[in-house]
Formats: sequence, structure tokens, C-alpha cells
Amino acid sequence: MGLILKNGIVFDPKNGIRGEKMDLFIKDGKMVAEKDLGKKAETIDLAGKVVFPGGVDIHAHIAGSKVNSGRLFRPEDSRMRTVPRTNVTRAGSGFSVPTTFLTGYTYSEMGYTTVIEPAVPPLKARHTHEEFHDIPMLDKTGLLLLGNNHQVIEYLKAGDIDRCKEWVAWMLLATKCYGIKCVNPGGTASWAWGKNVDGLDDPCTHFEVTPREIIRGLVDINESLGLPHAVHLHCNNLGTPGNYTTALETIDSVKGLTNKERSVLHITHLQFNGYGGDSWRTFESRGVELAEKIDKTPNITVDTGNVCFEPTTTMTADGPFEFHLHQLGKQKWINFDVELEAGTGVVPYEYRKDVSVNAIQWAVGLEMVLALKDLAKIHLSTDHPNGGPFTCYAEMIAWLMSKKARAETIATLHDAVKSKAAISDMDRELDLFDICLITRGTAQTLGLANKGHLGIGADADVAVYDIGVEEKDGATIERAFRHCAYTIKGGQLAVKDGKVVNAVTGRTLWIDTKPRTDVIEKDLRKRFEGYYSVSLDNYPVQMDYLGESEMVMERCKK
Amino acid sequence: MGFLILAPPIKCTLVTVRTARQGEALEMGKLTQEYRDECSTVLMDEDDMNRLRVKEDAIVKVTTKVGSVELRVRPTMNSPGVIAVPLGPWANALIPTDTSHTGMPSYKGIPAEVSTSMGQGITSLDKLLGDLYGGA
Amino acid sequence: MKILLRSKNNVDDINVEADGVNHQLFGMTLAEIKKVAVHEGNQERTLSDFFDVTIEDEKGKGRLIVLEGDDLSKFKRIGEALAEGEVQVNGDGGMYCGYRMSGGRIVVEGNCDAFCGMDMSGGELVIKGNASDYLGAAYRGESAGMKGGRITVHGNAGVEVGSRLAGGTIVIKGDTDLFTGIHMKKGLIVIEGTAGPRVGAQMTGGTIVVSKGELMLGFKEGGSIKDPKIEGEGFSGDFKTFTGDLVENGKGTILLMD
Amino acid sequence: MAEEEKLTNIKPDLTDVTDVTCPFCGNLCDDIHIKRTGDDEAEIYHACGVGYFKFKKSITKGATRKNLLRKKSGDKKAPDDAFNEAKLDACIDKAADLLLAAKKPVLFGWASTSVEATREGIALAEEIGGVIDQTSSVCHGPSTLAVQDVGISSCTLGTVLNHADLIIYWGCNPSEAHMRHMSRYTVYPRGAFREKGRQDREVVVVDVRETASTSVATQFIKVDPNADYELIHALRLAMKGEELPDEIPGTGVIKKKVMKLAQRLKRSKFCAFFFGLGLTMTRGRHRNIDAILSLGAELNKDTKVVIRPMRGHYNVTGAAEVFTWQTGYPFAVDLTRGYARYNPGETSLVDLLMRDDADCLFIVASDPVAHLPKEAARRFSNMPVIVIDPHETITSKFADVYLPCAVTGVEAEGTAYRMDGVPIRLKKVINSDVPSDTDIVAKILERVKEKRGGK
Repeated sequence: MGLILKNGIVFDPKNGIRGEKMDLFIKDGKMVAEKDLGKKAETIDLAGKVVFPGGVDIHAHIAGSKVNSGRLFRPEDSRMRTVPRTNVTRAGSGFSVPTTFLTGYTYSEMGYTTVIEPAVPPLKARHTHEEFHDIPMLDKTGLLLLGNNHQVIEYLKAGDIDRCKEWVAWMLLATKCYGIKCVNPGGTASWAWGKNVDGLDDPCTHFEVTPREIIRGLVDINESLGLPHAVHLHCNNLGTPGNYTTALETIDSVKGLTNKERSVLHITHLQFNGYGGDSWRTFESRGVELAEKIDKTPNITVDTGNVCFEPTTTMTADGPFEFHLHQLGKQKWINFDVELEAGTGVVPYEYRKDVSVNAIQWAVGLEMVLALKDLAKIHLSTDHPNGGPFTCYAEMIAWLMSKKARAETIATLHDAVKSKAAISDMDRELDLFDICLITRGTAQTLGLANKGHLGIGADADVAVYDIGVEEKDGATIERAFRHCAYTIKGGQLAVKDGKVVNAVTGRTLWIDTKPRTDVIEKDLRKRFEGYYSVSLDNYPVQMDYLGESEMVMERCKK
Repeated sequence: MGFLILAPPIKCTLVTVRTARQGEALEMGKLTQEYRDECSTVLMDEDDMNRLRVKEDAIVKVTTKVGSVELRVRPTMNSPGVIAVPLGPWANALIPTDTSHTGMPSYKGIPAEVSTSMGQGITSLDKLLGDLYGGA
Repeated sequence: MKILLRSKNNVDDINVEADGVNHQLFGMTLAEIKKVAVHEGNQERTLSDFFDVTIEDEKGKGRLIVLEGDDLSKFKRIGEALAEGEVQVNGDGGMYCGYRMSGGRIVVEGNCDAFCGMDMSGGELVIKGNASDYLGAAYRGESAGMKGGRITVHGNAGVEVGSRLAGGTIVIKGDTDLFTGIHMKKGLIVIEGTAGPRVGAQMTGGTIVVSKGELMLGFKEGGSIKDPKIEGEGFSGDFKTFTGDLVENGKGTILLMD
Repeated sequence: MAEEEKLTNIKPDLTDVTDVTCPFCGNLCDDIHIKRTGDDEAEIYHACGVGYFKFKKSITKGATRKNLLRKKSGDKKAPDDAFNEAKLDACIDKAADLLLAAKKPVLFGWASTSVEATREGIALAEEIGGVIDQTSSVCHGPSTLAVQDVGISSCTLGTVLNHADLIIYWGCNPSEAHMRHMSRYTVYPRGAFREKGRQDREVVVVDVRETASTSVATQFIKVDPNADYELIHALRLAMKGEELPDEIPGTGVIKKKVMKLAQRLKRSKFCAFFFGLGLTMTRGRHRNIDAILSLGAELNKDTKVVIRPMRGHYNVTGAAEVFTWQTGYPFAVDLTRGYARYNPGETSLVDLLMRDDADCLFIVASDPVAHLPKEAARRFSNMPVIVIDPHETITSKFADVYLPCAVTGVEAEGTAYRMDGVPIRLKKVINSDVPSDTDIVAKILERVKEKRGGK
């Protein structure tokens, strides 16, 4: 049966629609033209309500071994939020690291329909897929940690881009992941010896390859394989005073590399690399400088990694960073090195309004957006749960849309935010089109052609918010974006009045990279027979694990 | 044969353990003779055995505050004061249930006493299971 | 107002969770109190399924809930989140008595089961008999446990009394078991009997006053002190001062009676 | 077939299967080769003794496995002649009835079956409002409590293989409990940065007695029972440069030995600790683990140190993982009120039994009556018991309903997580005449839902 969404005020940046009252038609999970609707159709009247494409989150840690470690070692976080089962939904718990079911339900309640898990350690990809299986309501896929992969680094050191390319293709297919993730390139590899790198030209331990060489090499490979998404990079020196220079250098490091469709480098949670000063005492915001740099540089996109003032759980594949954080705050710490591939850390953290550094971090993330001219280049994230749980997006949107809401918050923050950040003087207020762009434009950056818009042929993922077009009241904005009037996922009504009414299944997205296995067979055998603790036969994730899936891209061999 | 001279009981600490043979027997089946044989064994320091005046394969009585069973003794080296019983129904009869509210009973480090047996033979599995019927 | 809950002594084995028995009852009518939900495993029941409920002195200023019966230890979570008024348990208290309480007073005439006074932030919990394990302790994984209030036990207490204590006072008139005050950060624990082994292990702050007991390595002996006063409480006698636990670079204090 | 799978050896016919994962211990060795030589014969290569027997027993089909129903439900006075053979459907029906009648059923086991089975188990527990616990609560549960308190610095076993120059086994005996641990992952293999294998590594064993594992050690420290906490505490002090007495009180260990170990730790470039039930089951329980994890964390300031519990049952780690991503907690999860709660000591099997705070037991892939303290095991006579296991067990003698199932990893596929959290596919190497436990639990869940009529 078809579905007619009538009289809504539609925003669809990709198709240039800026708040027009129009009707939308859905059939068999797709947006269709009215004439293709068929005879039977149900109508929902959306008069006075705002219609967005389903939200696409480009960077949220929602599944896999690192996320589950966060859940496992934080029973106190699970205790903070418990949701009983209902006739349609499973029970859930967790404030900053919710259980799989609750993750799906909560995102859906906020109008999100696609989420990218941005850090899959290859050896544990099967785990990520097992959790995907248990996340309802969402389409999802993973980005594969490759920036510290020993074989990749060795190939790059030898300048063997051809083999490296096939290795990357093989890894992506074996793990059924979607793109290349690179976390603190060289740094996490050094962490296997308890060390780190301190900048783009600091060679990593043992291999003596620089972060710059790794980034450049992976971008080359990404382009040559024609992958849908850019290289997704977590910069070096994350979370340290003065690190905005690393971000600027990193942006420059891919000069000359271009792609017509999308960026070649996506820098994630840039807020965490937006700091000036040379110590925690002199710590200050460089959000505005970063925004200017992004506006000037073609083929770069970023997501924000905003922070909000909630108790949360930090987790990254940046092993040395998490150790550093543990040393600073003496909170409990999980570290996990994955053989030949990656390393991760998890530490609980609470951003506090009365702590100067935290207040400035809050400003950095918002300034980056407010100072940026071309909002197609920036996407909203909290690097869930690092800057705060994804449930804070609604609050972020309120801050971006309302100067008054910002001023009210600033009044409760440590005074440093006034002198060490520009936010207090920023007047810009984003409108709904802008919000739609920074939360749905992600699909463009990800190369997801059927997502993030409502044109004919798009996936029928739709979010309906109960909000006035001119709304400026922070609390009202927050309430509207936290609890959707309706969410439609794959053409099915999933959420009504902010509550899940139908626990629909989501799909796992993957790409067929068609690796030329013959080129790397010798190296595969050497790695697996010598240094991996599992056999080559047992490494690839079988298609069985994907459940409902969709192949988004097939590699064209030239 | 002379008179049986009973040595005084030996105070020691009981640990339950996994042994390779018990693992193998477990996979063969808990109702097999191999499993019964392996799990009804106590490993005891050789010097302690000498003090108790028992030789390998003798039957000894092991007692803790919750019960006692008769087991076949086998010697181990250099573990004075520590006896080991493979995990299984015999060990269970010696383990207290207190968990100090952690979920975990003390399967290791239990004060115990080993004495010579008056010849009733190894406690049978049927007897041990029989004790469990009828509930608590 | 005095609310009398007389147990019907009809709890079979499954423990009953009575987390609704706290100050909220004072704002209710008799009929409402009777209907307060309690849980017997997966079955939702009402307070009146297990108690005869009566209200005495309805107009009186006092705010008191009295529980009577032989099987009170089968009722978990009595006085959970209590903020004001008094709860009197005329018998043994079940698990989590006074869990997360922030004010008011709970008196247990008999012994108490585990996890009593866990994550408490204010008020007073008095146990006239023995307390079990995890008295005034932190919930699993929580970095800070009890933050305020006072617990007094007339008898002995079990393991992990005041783990991760972050404020408030716990007084044990008898002995304690293993790990009293483990990981404690602030506040005061007083053991008038013998402290169990590993007292103060991994503590980083706060004070433990011990009459008898052996300290672990990791506590550096300082000077002696006579009739010390800590957190407003006075103690008479000569005490040796120890600082630790050095394994955590701790700055906690143990006062051991000479 | 996807390109990457061409390199692998998947053969649909089950006569010669390589890279089989062994479903016995937390090592989850995935290099077993099974070559069928007859209907119920096979050659089994690479497996340890226990693994060998596990495969051999499953391949050598014994008597037909039968579904059993107790003749007189509730009558558990005697072990013999108490059962009737029954149809699968009748057993499923009875199991559903018993679960529905219970106020606080406990679903226990899960460590020796697949994640897929456990997934169904959690859904069932949620549906009926029960407690779900796994063998971890009487195994490495204390390790989990300690991780929740102070965290853990850890890694996959391959990282140890490639990097470690110092291996410390504390309170465990891998030679008898995890037989290929040393040869596959830690002591003996050559690694990417340990090219000389054994010669590039030193081994320290700490235990209360000499075992088969202590003979491998470069240094063996014998500690008195129940004194591990004091010993680790002293080692932490030594690492901080604090003065120790000549003998560490209560441990039976002299200062010299502690200082020697401290020196070794300082010298090491990559040290891997492995600890076993010798720490979790003795006095202090999770606090022994707390101490060793705290030691490990702080050593990372100077060198690289990782720690791993030696998890026993082959998928005890996987059970914890799926428990955690579905409920937020790794074991001992109380779902009686429709949402998850967790507090081992209250919501764990032994405590529930000893408080008589349970009224039905649903046991999958575990034999608690054979492994619980006697007084706890006696409670199995007090209430209805449902057992799902490949073979009759000591616990099934106390069952009201017994349902045989396929041996996961031999007769049925599934997923298991190695002790270091690496998920590995369990293969099927022979066909089974009975359904998998995953299917049986799913059927019971379905029946329960039918009977409740969507209530």
C-alpha cells in the first residue's frame, strides 16, 4: 500500500526545496511520483508540520567491540536510563552508550534513518555486524580502520600503491564495510609500543612512515578504487592544546587531489582539533579560523564533534589519546589493541559547565558552524558518545538556531568562554534549511545517492517535525527535534508522536570492491600464517551476518 | 601387615582445579568411569602424604565446614599445605555457598582437613547425587 | 501521621520489591497507599496484598512509617530514595534498605541484608543488629559511592563497607569484614570493633578510625594524636596516624587506636 | 562467491573440513582439520586432547537422543525411571507452561553455545519476565566486576604473539585448562616482532602450587592461598619505589622475589598478564582482579602492559557480549520488571538459589548441578527445571523437561567470541538428528507468545 504525505512544509536541500508546502508520495519503500502511487494509499495530513528527509548521521559509535566495552564496563551508565519493553519494542538501557535496540528506537524518534559506525577494527568486524543485526529502525554501515594497518603501512613505505589498493579492497569486502577510516595515522600503530606521533611528519614507531604519507597514500587509493565516501580522518594530536595547526596542515596535506562528486578528505569531529594555546591554562578556541580554512579549501568536508554538558563515555581508536585522558582524570580506562590493525580506548568523561576547557570546547564546535559560509561542507555530530550522546543533537540544533538559547547557556558557563572563544559575539542563527543541510547533506558526502533527499527514486526515509518555520525558542526547538511527529523508514510508519509504533528492520549497506586477490595472495598468506591469530579462512565476514542488506556500489575495474 | 597406625589429620587449604584429564573425561561424559575416577581424586603434596602416612591411591577423607568426602589421593610436588580436587560433584560437597554478594562462591582457598579413611571407599557418585534429591 | 504496615506474613519464597515504601506515602490516602505497586518477581501486586495498612494519628505532625512482621527481610528496597520522615522496621531489613536515600531517617530494629544505604546522599540509617555486605557502598562501576548522610550499625558489618565513599559518615560499633572503605575518597568511617583485613585498601582520601586491626603495607606512619576531632566527631584516646594507600598515591588517613 | 572467499577452503560437502573452530575452551583454536573416514569415524588434526574428544564423541554417534518429560512433575525424590520419552512439541509446550507459571524464572548457561542461541534466550527472558545469567557468574564474573570498577588494558591474542617479551600467568594453569594457549598465542610462537619465538620471551608463573604450567616458567613465585591481593599490592608498592619488608606479610613470598619481578616488568617492552580462577575464586575475589588491573594500567606510563582473563567456556565471552549489547549488562540480568537490572550478589544464580528467590530454572548448554556447591545444587529439586543440552547431564537428571540439541560447532553453525573478544564462525562438520538449541529456544519463545496471545 502507498502513502501520501499531504500539506507538509518540505525542506530538501539537494533538490533546492526551501520550505515549500507540497505533497509527497511513497510506494514500496521509495519516493514516487503521484501517478505511480497505485490505487490504495493511506494519507497522513501534515499541515503545519515540517518535513525533512530522514537524518543521516555520518559519525556515531553505535556498534562493535569498542562500543560494547563501553556498555560492559559502565553498568552505572546503563542504570541512568532504562526503558521497559512494550508490545512493539524491546527493553533498553544506557544513557551515553545505549543498547542496540534502544539506539535504533531513539535515533528513529529523532527522525534519523541512517547511521554510520565510523570505527570498525577489521578483525572484529563480525562483532559490528552482529550488533547491526540487533539495531532496528536504521540503515547502517561501518568505516574500516585502516590508517594503522601494518600491511597498509608497509606497502606505503615501499611505495607499492597497486598492492596496497588491492589489500584495502580485500579488507573492505572481507569485513563488509563501506569506506576507509584513518585514526591518528601512525599514532595508534606506535601505541602498540606505548608511543605516539606528534605531527604529520613524525614517523611512527618501527615502520618509520609519517602520518602525511599514510593520509596521502590512502586518499590516492580511495580515489583510485572510486569508493563512494572520502577518506574519513581523525587527525593526529586530537584533544591537545594548540592542535588546530595540525588540522590546518592536514587540510593542506591533500592539496591537488580532487573528485567531482564529493570531497576527497573528510575530517571528522573537527572540534577536537580546534584548540589554540600551548597548555590547558592558555587553551582557547580556534573554531573561526578552521571555518575560514574550510571555506577556502575545495574537496574538504568535516563533521563537528560538538560537546554538550552531560556525563558521557569517550571511545576512539586513538589508543594513546584515551590513555592520556585516563591519566588526566584518573577515571577508569579500557584499552584494546587489535593485532596488526588498530587499537582503541574507552574512558568515562563528564563535560562540565564550570570547567573552562569544557566551556571553550562547547564554543569551538558551534563556532565552526556559525562562522562557515558553505554549510554543505559541515555535518552535525557529537562524535557520539565522545562529545555527548546523540540525544544531544536536539540541543545542538537549538543552540545553532537561536542566539538567545546560546546566550542563556553562556550565562551558566565558566567565564573563560567569553574571553577565549568568539561565540558570545556571534549573531548568526541557522534556519531550518541550514539545519536540514547539516544533518542530511551528509548523504552527499557519503556518496549515498538514495539518501538525504526526497526526490523521486530516493529511499522513503522521512522525518516530520512539529515546529514552526520561524521558531526561535530553544526549548521548543529542542523538543521538536528530540521527538518527531512522524518518522517513516523505508516507506513504513515507524514513529508517531515521538514514540516507536513499528519496530521496522533496517538494512546493512555494503560495497563490492572486487579485489584482485591474486596480486596480494602471497602477502595475505604470509600475514595470516605468520602473524594473525585467526586463519585466513575464518577472517572474512560471511554474507549471512548482514541480514537485510543493500549493495550500494560496485567497483569498476579499468 | 602390622597394625594400622593412624596419623593425626592434616590441616590444609583446598583449591578446586581443572585438570587435563578431567577436561577430557568431561567431554567423554560425566557419567563415564573416566570422569568419576578423575573427579574423585585429591592431589596432595608428597611430604604431607608422608606425614599422613598414606601412599598413592590410598583413600583419604577430606573435610570442610560444609561436608566431607572420601577421595583417592595422588601425590604432587612442592605444594605443602595445599590440596587440589578437580571440579565436579566430589569437590562440590566441600564448597561453601557464601558469595560475599558477588555471585561467586569460594571454590578455592577453603580451610580443610585431610585424614586417613576408615576404609569406606571412595564416596560414590550415586551417594553424592542422592544427597541432592528431595531439595533443601 | 503514622502509617502502620503490618505484614500478612504471606510472602512465599520470591522476595518482594517494595520500592514505593518511602516519603511519598505521606501524601496519600489510605486507599491510595493500599494500592501502591510492589513487585513479586514478574507479578505486579499492591501493598495491601502483603500488608494490613492502617493510618494512625492522621493529623499529627510526625511522619512515620512502621513495618511489622516476621518476614520483613523478604521485602527489598524499603525506604528507597527516602527524602523525609522516618521509617521504622520492627524486624530484619531486606536488601537495599535505604538505597539512594537523601533525607529522613530509617531505623531497622534487627539485622539488615546486603546493599543497604547504597549510593545514599543524605539522612540517617540506623541498624540495631548486624549489617551485611556493601553497606553504604557504591553501585557497580560507579566512581563515587555514598555522598552524604550517616549510617550507624550497632552490630557487625560485612565486606566493602563504604566502598568509594565520597562523603558522609559510617559508624560500625562491632567488627567489619574485608575491604572496609576500599577506594574511598572522602568522608569518615569509624570501626569501634575490629577492622577486617585490607581496611582502607586503595583509598585516596577520607578518614577511617579503627579501634583494632592490622593495616596493610602501603600506609605510612605519621605522628600520634590524642582525642582527635574529625568531621565534627570527637574520639577519645591515643591514635597513631597513617597515610595511604600509597599504591594509589593516596592521601587518606587511618587513625589506629594505640 | 565473493572474490575474497575464493582464497578460503569452504567445501559444502562435509567430508574434509579445514580451519574448523574448536568449541571447547576460550582459546577457540580455529585450525582444526577434520577428515571423515567413515560414517561415524574421522581423523582429527591439530586439536588438543579435550578438543579431540569433543569432536570424536560428537562424530561417533551414540544412542539416539530423546526428548524426555518427567512422569510426575515436581516429584524429585529419586533419580531413576522418572522420565517418559516425548515428542519435541510436547516438550516445548511443557517448557512454555512451566515458564509462564513462574514468577521469577532463571535462565542460566549460555557459555557453551552460540551467540545466536543466547540472543533467543534474552528475548525469552524479556518476554516472560525472568532473570538471565550465564556461567560467568561462577567463573570470571569477579573479573567483570573489577573491569567495571577500574577498567582494563588489554589486546587480542595476536598482539601478544607479535609483541610480548614477558608473559605472566597468574593463578592459572594453561597447560591443563587452555592447552594450546602457550603454543598458539603466547610463549612459543614466532611473532612479527619476536622473531625467535620462545627465545625472545620470558615467562613468569604465580600460583599457590606447582603445576604443569610452572615448569615453563623462567620465574615461578609460589604464593600462599588467599594472599594474592597482598602480593599484587606489594608489587605495586615496589614499582613505585616504596620500601618493602623482607617478607611480604601473609603471602609466604620474600621481598627478593617481588623485587626481581618488578625489575623484569620495568625491563619489559611489552608485557602480557594472564590470570585465571586462582584470582577470581579466592578470598577478595574481584578485588584481586582490581589490584592486578590497576597495576597493569599504571605500568603503561613506562612500558606497554596488557592483561587478559583466561576465560574458560568457549563462548563465555560471546555470551557476555550479546548480553551487554542487548541489555547493557554482561551477566546476571534481572528482567522481571520488563527492563534490565544488574547486581551480581543479588541477581546472580547462586545468590538467587540460596535466597530461594527463584521458582523455575531454564538451563541451556551448562551443567550447574555438576559444578555448583552442593547446597546450591540441592535447590534444583525444589522447582521446575528445563534442560536443553546436546547430551544428558547431571543437571538433566533433575529436569522436568529435557530437550537434546545439536552440538554447536560440530553439528550446528553459529558465532563464538574468543577469550579476547575476537568473533569466529563455528562450523558444522556433521549433520544432526536433533535441532539446534537456537531453534529450540526460539520455538519455546514463539510458544510462550502464542499462549499469552500478545498480552
